[in-house]
Amino acid sequence: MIDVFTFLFTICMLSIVVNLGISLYGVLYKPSLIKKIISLTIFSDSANITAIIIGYVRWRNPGEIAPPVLLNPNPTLEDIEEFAKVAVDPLPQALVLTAIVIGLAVTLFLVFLTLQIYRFYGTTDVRRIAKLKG
Amino acid sequence: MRRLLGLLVIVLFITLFALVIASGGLGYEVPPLRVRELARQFLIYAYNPFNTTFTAKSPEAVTSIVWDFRGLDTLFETLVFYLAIIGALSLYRGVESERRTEVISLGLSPIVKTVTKVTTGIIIAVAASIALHGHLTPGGGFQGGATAAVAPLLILIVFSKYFLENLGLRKNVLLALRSIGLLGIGMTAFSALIVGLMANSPAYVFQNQPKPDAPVGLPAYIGDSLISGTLWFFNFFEMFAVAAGFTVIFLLLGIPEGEILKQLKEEAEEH
Amino acid sequence: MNFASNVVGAITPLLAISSFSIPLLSLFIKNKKFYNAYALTISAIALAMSSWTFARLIEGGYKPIVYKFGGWPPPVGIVYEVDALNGLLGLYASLVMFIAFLFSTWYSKFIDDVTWYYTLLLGLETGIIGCIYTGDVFNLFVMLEVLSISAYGLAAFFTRRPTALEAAFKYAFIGALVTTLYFIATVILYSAYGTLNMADLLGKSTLASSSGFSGWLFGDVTSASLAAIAFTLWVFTFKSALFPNHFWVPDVYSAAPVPVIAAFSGAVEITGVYVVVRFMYTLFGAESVLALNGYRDSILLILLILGIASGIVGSLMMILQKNAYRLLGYSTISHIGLLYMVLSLGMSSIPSDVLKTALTALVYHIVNFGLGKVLMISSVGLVSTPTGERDLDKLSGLSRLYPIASIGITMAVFQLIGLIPFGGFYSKLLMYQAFISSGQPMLAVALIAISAISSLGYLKIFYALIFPPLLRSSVKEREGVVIPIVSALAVAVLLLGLFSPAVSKFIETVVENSLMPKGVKMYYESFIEVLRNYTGGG
Amino acid sequence: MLIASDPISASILISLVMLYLTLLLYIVIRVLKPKHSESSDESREMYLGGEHPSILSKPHVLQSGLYWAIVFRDFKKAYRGLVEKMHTGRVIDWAYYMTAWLLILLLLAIIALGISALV
Repeated sequence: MIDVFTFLFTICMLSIVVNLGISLYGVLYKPSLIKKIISLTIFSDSANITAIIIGYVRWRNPGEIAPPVLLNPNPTLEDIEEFAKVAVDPLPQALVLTAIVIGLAVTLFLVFLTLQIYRFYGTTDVRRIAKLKG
Repeated sequence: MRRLLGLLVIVLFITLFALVIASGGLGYEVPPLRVRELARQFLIYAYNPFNTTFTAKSPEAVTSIVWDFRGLDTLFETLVFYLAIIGALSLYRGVESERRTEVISLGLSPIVKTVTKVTTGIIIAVAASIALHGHLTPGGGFQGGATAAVAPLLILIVFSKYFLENLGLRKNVLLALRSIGLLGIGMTAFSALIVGLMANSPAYVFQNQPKPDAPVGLPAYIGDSLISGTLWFFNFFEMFAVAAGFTVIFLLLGIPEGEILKQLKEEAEEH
Repeated sequence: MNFASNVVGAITPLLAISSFSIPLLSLFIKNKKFYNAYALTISAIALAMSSWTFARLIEGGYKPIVYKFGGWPPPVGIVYEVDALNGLLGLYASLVMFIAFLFSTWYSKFIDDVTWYYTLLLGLETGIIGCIYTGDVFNLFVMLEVLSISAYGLAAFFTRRPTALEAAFKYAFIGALVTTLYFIATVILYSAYGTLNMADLLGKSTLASSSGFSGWLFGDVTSASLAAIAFTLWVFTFKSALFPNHFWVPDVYSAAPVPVIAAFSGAVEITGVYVVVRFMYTLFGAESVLALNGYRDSILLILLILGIASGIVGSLMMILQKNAYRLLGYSTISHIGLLYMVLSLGMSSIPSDVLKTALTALVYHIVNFGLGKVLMISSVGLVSTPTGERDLDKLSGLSRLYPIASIGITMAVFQLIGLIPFGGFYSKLLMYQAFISSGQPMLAVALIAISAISSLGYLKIFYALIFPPLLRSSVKEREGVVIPIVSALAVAVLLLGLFSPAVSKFIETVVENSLMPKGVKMYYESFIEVLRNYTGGG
Repeated sequence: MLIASDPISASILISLVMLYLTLLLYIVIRVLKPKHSESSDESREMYLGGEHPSILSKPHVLQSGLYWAIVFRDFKKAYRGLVEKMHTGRVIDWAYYMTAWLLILLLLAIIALGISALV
């Protein structure tokens, strides 16, 4: 018998996974470049949420979970130990920070490329952007 | 047939992921009861006055990971952003934007303009506080820079692109500003090594605080205020680099489409 | 001594900084020659640093060098871990990039803006060397993005050619998707293993030993490894252009600047192959959790089949091509197929001495193929660049203007087909021996068939450029620095063959000290030694 | 196996064979090489085999005409599949082949996981 919390959390996880799948479909099989880029951002954001969620810590009682920021300017050794007990995992957050910037950079370049392609081809339909073949 | 294959891939992707979650691949308990051991190390040693040779001296664990424990990642993340902007600039090579000096009549109504004048200063102040307190509170150089870039974006929309250029924020100036910010980041990464070379002591690239085998480091405090060694400098330079980078992008996107198409047409006729 | 120990770690940040400073310099200096000299100097420094690293590696008896960034011990901070394999490949990649930069000094006459070009090319070199040296799976993701984004920018460099934009978009778009998938793979690895360090992952997945900083396991490592390796392989077979993921190569090759094509086939795709080798042999070797239920064996079997398919499709498509560089793109695909064929001989049924021969053949063929390909591309580039044409029919007989290009093309064709006494023959001979002694003569037949079909394609270049008389009067451009490049590479491919016993013996030592069980153990032990020194010293 | 037993003599032997083959190839090319490159009206009339007559004014066979037999006769089917189905230049078509490979990887992982769950 699982508790309500685990049940709800599993639903959250699964919906993220389904989101990943749907955006993968959009990325791979949608013909419009703009829609492809939108799907790509959804895909990378879902990936980022996956990363955040695995760094999360189970909520037990009020006050037992905190962001990974030490608020006490002059902590004692016990304060630091306590902080390490209640704070969530900071590493996935740092990884996601990196991944967000990278995703932003790549999307930015793709948008510029799409703009330029539209100027030359007059379309954003990938089925018609096919000069290179064979 | 092909549609079926596509659908099958998506379904299998979801199935595999769900199986991994179900069999405990993302942790025996999701979410886990305690953080992982490595995360505990980060949390304990991010700001630890009791172990001076194993700390980043920053109470913000995420910033200390981003710029100290895993600083190399962030340097190259900045490089990725930089190269994306260079790639975009390279796509716009040869597209010359018209320059206008008579710009008073352009833009939105005086009410919006007045409001923008007030808010621009506030935005810059907020951005600076986000960036320069990045080692103390959530935030950091990239977030601060992205916030600061909203100010030129507002000016661009409310006053016009030409007004922004007349303020001195031209492409070349912004690129120079950006390069200076990035070089600042690079120099900060090498600072402890340079100090170590001069003091003839072992040191590492990206070193912040002293380590057992490399006793050089940057001061964690200036006066009474905590700057966490290199972290403050990283955040400071990153803010400049990011804000300038975004503004360059806004300027490029602000060139009227008709102008670009005209130039492309002229070029095509020349060939 | 202090300076010397930081060389490994300083290479990539130095390249990044030199790339950062170009826009600032461009405000003051407009002269193309300055940028040629600047970029060439930087790449020469990188080459010197990577050769120095490799020399130190040999000096230390191939004991892997671990460089701790920021002085943090491995799972906490990022490390570069250079063992015999990535030391050699790092040296090789920086050599290829140096040649690309040297060729660019000649090529820059024909492009309008060198500043953005060199910025992106320096970024590409940073990405390649970072991917090869890194000892951290997440840092690999970041470096892969550095490599990719500069590659997209360079592919779209001729912004007024619609085909260049199209090729760059196709490449960039799927590239962005696959790198995100790799990000998911690293997240899965972290959530199960609780670490991102490669040696630590190796310790937990294979040797069942934990390190002090990252604790023990935090999830079901079997399912996590299965999913992570499935995503990773898809990503890096895309980067290395294995058969069903190969489509971007001919497109990008047909429109990118010539030195960039040389860098792509000499270094970028090889980086993809290197990462696959690193994952399949170091991180998840024959004794790891991945070997469960024959999963690793079946993956390797499929890689073998795809390798054969890649070789055949690549060489068949070569026959059809009209564009000289598109043809060379398909030839790269065919050679990558050969590399994957030997790479995948690590199934549990195959004895370890056969695997050693196969991996020796792999590394030997990487060097042979890369140098031969760079020689070919620089010779063809010398002929095609002054006219601006890439169509074989329009280049007809033009290499008669440039005798050195004719020599270069001939030598490169011999090297890539694999004729005695060129290096290409000896690496294919080693592959042949590995296939025969693995008990699969069909693979040897496939190798010969692929070589035979692809020779038809190479002869096409030969036939179009050298054989016919010069049709139209064309102005001859000064060869300049291309003469030393082509002659040095031609001598190099010849020497690789003439000294093949010595070379293959040397590469065998490298393979033994990196990918075979002894080398994998050394990889882990260096990591543990760093940890022990750290906790002992503090 | 000759090669395995004595590499030096094998190398010499194979080199000689290759030299011989090269010589043979050279002679064949020399014999087949057209003596002159003019074209006359008669030859244009003679050549009505489907190609455009303009190729006769060329002094030699263009590279695009090389391997005509292979591409258009012997491997016609294979090439039709490769060019018209696979290398069409459309990203959507690529995606199907690329995801087929992803499908294999995913399927293998699921099967391996399933077996370990059952055992």
